[in-house]
Amino acid sequence: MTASKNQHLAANPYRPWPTRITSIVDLTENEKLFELRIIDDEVRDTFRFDSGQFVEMSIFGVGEAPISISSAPSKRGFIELCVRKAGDVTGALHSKRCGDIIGIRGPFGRGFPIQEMKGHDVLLVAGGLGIAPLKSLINQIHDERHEFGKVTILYGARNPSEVLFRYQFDMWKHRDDFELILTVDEADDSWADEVGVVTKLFDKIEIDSARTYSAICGPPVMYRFVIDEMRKKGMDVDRIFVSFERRMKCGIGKCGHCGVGHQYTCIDGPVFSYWEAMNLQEAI
Amino acid sequence: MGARVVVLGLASDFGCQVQLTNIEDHLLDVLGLIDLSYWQLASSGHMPDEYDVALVEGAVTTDEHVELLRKVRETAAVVIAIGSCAVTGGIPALAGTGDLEGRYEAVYGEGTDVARGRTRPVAVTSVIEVDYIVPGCPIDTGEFLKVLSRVLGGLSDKPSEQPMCFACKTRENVCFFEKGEMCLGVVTRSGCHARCISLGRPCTGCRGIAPEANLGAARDVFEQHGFETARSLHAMNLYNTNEEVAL
Amino acid sequence: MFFRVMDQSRLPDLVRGLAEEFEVVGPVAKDDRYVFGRIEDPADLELHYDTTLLPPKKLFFPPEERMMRFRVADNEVVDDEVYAGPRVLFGVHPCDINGLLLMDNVFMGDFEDPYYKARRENTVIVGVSCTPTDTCFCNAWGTDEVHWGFDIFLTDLGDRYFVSVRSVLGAELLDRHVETREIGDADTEAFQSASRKFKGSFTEELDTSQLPLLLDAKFDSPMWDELGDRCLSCGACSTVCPTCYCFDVVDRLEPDQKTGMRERRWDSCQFVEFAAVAHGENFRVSRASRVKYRYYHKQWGYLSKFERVLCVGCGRCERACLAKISPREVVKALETGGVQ
Amino acid sequence: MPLLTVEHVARIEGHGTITVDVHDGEVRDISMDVVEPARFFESIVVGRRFDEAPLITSRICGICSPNHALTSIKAMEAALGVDVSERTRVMRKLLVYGSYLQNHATHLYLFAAPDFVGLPSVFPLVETHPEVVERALRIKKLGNDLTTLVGGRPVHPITAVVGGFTSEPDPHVLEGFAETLRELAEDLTETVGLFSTFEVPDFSTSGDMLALSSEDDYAIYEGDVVAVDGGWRKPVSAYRDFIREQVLTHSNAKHSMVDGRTFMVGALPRVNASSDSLTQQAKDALRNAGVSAVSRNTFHNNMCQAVELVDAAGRCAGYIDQLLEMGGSTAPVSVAVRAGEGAGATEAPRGTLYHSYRVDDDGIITAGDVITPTAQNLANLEADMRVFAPTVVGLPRDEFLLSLEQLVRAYDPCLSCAVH
Ligand SMILES: Cc1cc2nc3c(=O)[nH]c(=O)nc-3n(C[C@H](O)[C@H](O)[C@H](O)COP(=O)(O)OP(=O)(O)OC[C@H]3O[C@@H](n4cnc5c(N)ncnc54)[C@H](O)[C@@H]3O)c2cc1C
Ligand code: SF4
Ligand code: SF4
Ligand code: SF4
Repeated sequence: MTASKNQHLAANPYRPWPTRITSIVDLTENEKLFELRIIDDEVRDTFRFDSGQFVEMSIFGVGEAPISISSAPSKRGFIELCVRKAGDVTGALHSKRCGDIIGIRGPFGRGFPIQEMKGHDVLLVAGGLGIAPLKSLINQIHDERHEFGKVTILYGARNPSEVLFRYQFDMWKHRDDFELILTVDEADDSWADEVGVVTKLFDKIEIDSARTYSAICGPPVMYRFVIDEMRKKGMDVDRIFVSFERRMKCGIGKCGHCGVGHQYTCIDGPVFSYWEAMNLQEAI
Repeated sequence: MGARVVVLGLASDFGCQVQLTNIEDHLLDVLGLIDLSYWQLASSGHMPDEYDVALVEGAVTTDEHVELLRKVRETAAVVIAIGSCAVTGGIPALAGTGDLEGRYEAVYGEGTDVARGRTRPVAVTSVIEVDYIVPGCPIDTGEFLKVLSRVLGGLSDKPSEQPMCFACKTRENVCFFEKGEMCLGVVTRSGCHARCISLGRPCTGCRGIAPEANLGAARDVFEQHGFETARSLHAMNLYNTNEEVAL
Repeated sequence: MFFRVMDQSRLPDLVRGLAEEFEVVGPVAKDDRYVFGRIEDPADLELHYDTTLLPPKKLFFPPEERMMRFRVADNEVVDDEVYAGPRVLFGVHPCDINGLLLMDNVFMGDFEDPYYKARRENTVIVGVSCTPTDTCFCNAWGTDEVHWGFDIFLTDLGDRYFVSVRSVLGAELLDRHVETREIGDADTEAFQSASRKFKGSFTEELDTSQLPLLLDAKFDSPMWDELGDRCLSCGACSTVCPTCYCFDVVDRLEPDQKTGMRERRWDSCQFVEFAAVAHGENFRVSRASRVKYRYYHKQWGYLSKFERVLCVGCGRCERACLAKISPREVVKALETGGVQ
Repeated sequence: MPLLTVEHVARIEGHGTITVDVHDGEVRDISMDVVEPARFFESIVVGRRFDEAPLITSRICGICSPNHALTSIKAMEAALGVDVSERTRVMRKLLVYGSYLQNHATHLYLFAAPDFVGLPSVFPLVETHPEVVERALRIKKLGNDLTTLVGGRPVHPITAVVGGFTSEPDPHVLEGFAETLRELAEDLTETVGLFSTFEVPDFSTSGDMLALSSEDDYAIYEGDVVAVDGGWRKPVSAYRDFIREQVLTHSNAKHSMVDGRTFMVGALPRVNASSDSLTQQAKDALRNAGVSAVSRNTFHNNMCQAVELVDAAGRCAGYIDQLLEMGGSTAPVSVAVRAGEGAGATEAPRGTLYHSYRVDDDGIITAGDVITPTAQNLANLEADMRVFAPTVVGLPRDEFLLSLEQLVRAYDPCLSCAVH
């Protein structure tokens, strides 16, 4: 149980810990990557998480927003959040500067089943901001590359200016231990990669469905189509993993907002296997 | 220096402006945060050409009001409508139902020309777009402070969208319908802590119809409790003539 | 558990005695209904009440509550102490005690809620037996009986109470403040016959078999649209429910904008913004989907975790709902396939 | 031709403009135009239910809303033949005094005082005289608290309805409030002290003075109307006979006359009419301030308001003691709806306020009439300006206009009331 790993949550799990912003990278017009360092030494040193988990990012006077951790669990001492400006809290975060103090509490939720995935091929499909939680997984796989078989990453964005982490992906494109395909709905002159929705990329990849685990994260409309493609390739429903976004106020299974079917996204998810998701009403 | 704020009153009873002065405990704090540039009620001086935030009270009843509002909208970065008159038209808008000319004669007698340039009274929100609303007749000072703090912090307006019963229940009131009286809480925008109801008076709808109210279902509730639709509409019209309220 | 017998004429002694050590809260009259309120004088206590307007949850999880005070400049918590004085909650019906046990699962399970927990641990519960009214249906869920979750429970035997003592503290308090005697066979018999009478006085037996299954099977039934058309989206049902625990969290700044507090307040799944997320997405826009979700969560979501239904059959929502939407109607509609 | 105007006179409630026509140092004409737009209250109440009248007409004025609500309630009770309990009457008097404390404090400190210290508003005093501003806020809050205690909120009382009150304050809180009133008595006396240091012009109004008056109390909630000069006493129900209203072309507010004369209502006329009934502390305060109880100087209206504050504190504490002892109920008495007609009056902070209504068999209002204090005062105010302006016309333009504004503010006019 993650909760017991993180002692600092025992006293008051609603209490955000002061956290310093140590770096801010503008990714696109509306998205920034924040690198954070929890100020309290003890809390920082005991902070452990799995890819796919999230934190509640807190700005007092404005509120909280659940945000997936983008950095890999192996990166110690710092965590990264990739945040789109979507409203009050995320807007307030965007107006912060390096050195400013915000709050975080967490990590919360159930992440990707990394132990299960080890020893298998991995297919990761991201749409838009969905790359944020997958980024953590990608980085973890990168750090422990030898533990995994073939790794395929499909990533679609609306247009070239909305492609996140491009600098990193551009570097990876030349590596032969990752198959990375980028696509945009609408290309411009600068775009040399694929054009079209992410599902179209399935024609271009080979997967051995019997030994592949996959993870999907993106806007709600994307899931059904991507899963259809995966099913066509013969993948099992319990080896496909999806990550959900629901409204949350607590992150710890109390406030009730994130109900999806008979489960709560915050404690039962946000990562669910497709088999689980199929059994959740109104999930996909 | 804080945001430059002007306070403007159109056709109203000044009750909401009075409520602004009723923040006694915090008045000095608030004044420390803003640069109060114009407020006829409290200070001599002229309306400046530039300002950041305009608080507008009152309904729009004359051509000058309309003109003033257009100018305010062009000048101010933030416009806050305060009080029912500005938000829904409130009581002044009652005069807009029926024969306005007739009302004029009823009050002043025939053939006099006193109120120049008058128009059918409407809410500020139907003349210009506003950024924040503080509904209520009068506004609640606590709610005003909350909105002001959102304005100063650059946060979005988040007025309640729901009817009153939820808040009413948290105050443990016995529902007026149980006592055979009509209450407009079922359709009225909450946010006032169901103050009237908790003091023994049914809700009269001063905060306007809740955007999420289910008017069709409310009509059935009224009828089941013996209140004909005409009667409930009449009651709902007290503060809401400005919107086309259909039950 | 052990048992004692107490004459009803002794009740004021007990209340007064408890009031020496604790704040005593119990059912008091409000208009022609009842609320849990402060007991200053044993005479204020109305033990023959039907149901209170709000359930006891308000005492553990208040409608609005400060979670912490903060300072804006450095985003620092200044104070997150929970202030919970010792208190006796006197005269709670079995349904409401069961309601608290269901809330405990949520607030005192993983990630303990310090606010709820502090109040819960500082409150002594004295239960009292009741008489079912025509809106009660606790018999449908077995929440008409209560076996734990109280310190003392008083079963009304007319001239005396059959006293069940569950906790050490309960035993000590009883011992300290009131004269009781050992139970005799006549008392036990009277107790059993009171229980039988109680069980026999429910107006209806609800068929609740296969509820979770039916909820899934009839997920797309038009019955939900009919209920949705009637629902006022007022949230009264969740407010008065002893087992609804959803909340919203908001930050409030002091007028000087330098400090403030983070508060939580009761929320309701019947509100449209309840499931709205960024970029205009909303997972439950229609009223029908929201009414459905309330029952889906209560009768299946919660059950899937805690093996109990999240309803104790107190009938409060049925009384509070001006559209007369009620679990009984929903259960019947699920069983028979249509709304009346 | 130098036509001088002060548009939207500041620090009064409502929008009004002073226009003076000065030729060769001579004042030719002068008028106070009320540009506050009409909201047609007398017309919009028609067709509404009898119990909605207090709620609607309370919205005539957010400053003295308790008075509008109560006056409307009294008129409606007269129309429907409703008698209320003694307890209700005492509670209502407290509500009127809530309005006095709020209004007099606001007018004296926020509106009038800046004139005497040469400031545009009270806000600069925050820096220079914080103790004065704090005192002002304390008194105002006292009024707000009293109005809230009895009426449910500071503006537009909730609990006062035809027949009684829908809710009563907790006795413990009432008791505590009486305590607070006694503690703050000092503030009120100091207010009189402060205003007695301000010099006012030597001036005498030409109009009559009208106020309610009753045998056994300083009349603010009930009584007959007396004319101080006219020497008569008439029942409120006859108000439409003795007050003549006329419609003007330059102003949205009507003017009023009695016996063919202009007249004044407000604190000064009240003190003139009922000085014997003031509490001892108030009588002392009046004497110490050097104002005669038969002053005709309009500018003394402010001082009389301050004296009324002193009076209010003692009187309200007494009313609260009475409430705590007396028993009885304020729960609204049941109203048998019937056709009828009735009038009511109370003394609002700015003077006598009249409402009257006619209702039909179903309790639907068929006619309504409201005459507010400011509407009664306007003719007298213009008459005063005509006399006063020539005495100050020699001053520099700004000072001249400020003097006129000062005269206007002495009346503490409420223009949205005046027009309604
Ligand atoms: C598990 C999880 C992981 C997420 N990860 C990321 C991430 O890595 N990067 C990122 O940019 N965003 C992420 N989000 C989305 C992010 O939480 C929302 O964009 C954010 O809460 C909006 O808050 P706000 O205050 O800025 O907007 P608000 O001003 O509150 O509202 C803007 C919109 O967001 C909706 N909203 C409000 N609160 C929430 C909430 N708690 N959850 C969802 N929607 C809400 C409102 O209904 C409104 O439509 C994640 C959400 C979840 C549930
Ligand atoms: S109808 Fe009125 S009294 Fe009844 S619950 Fe709703 S707000 Fe309360
Ligand atoms: S079910 Fe009834 S109580 Fe609940 S929100 Fe709908 S109308 Fe209100
Ligand atoms: S759902 Fe209704 S009956 Fe069940 S516990 Fe809640 S309020 Fe009581």
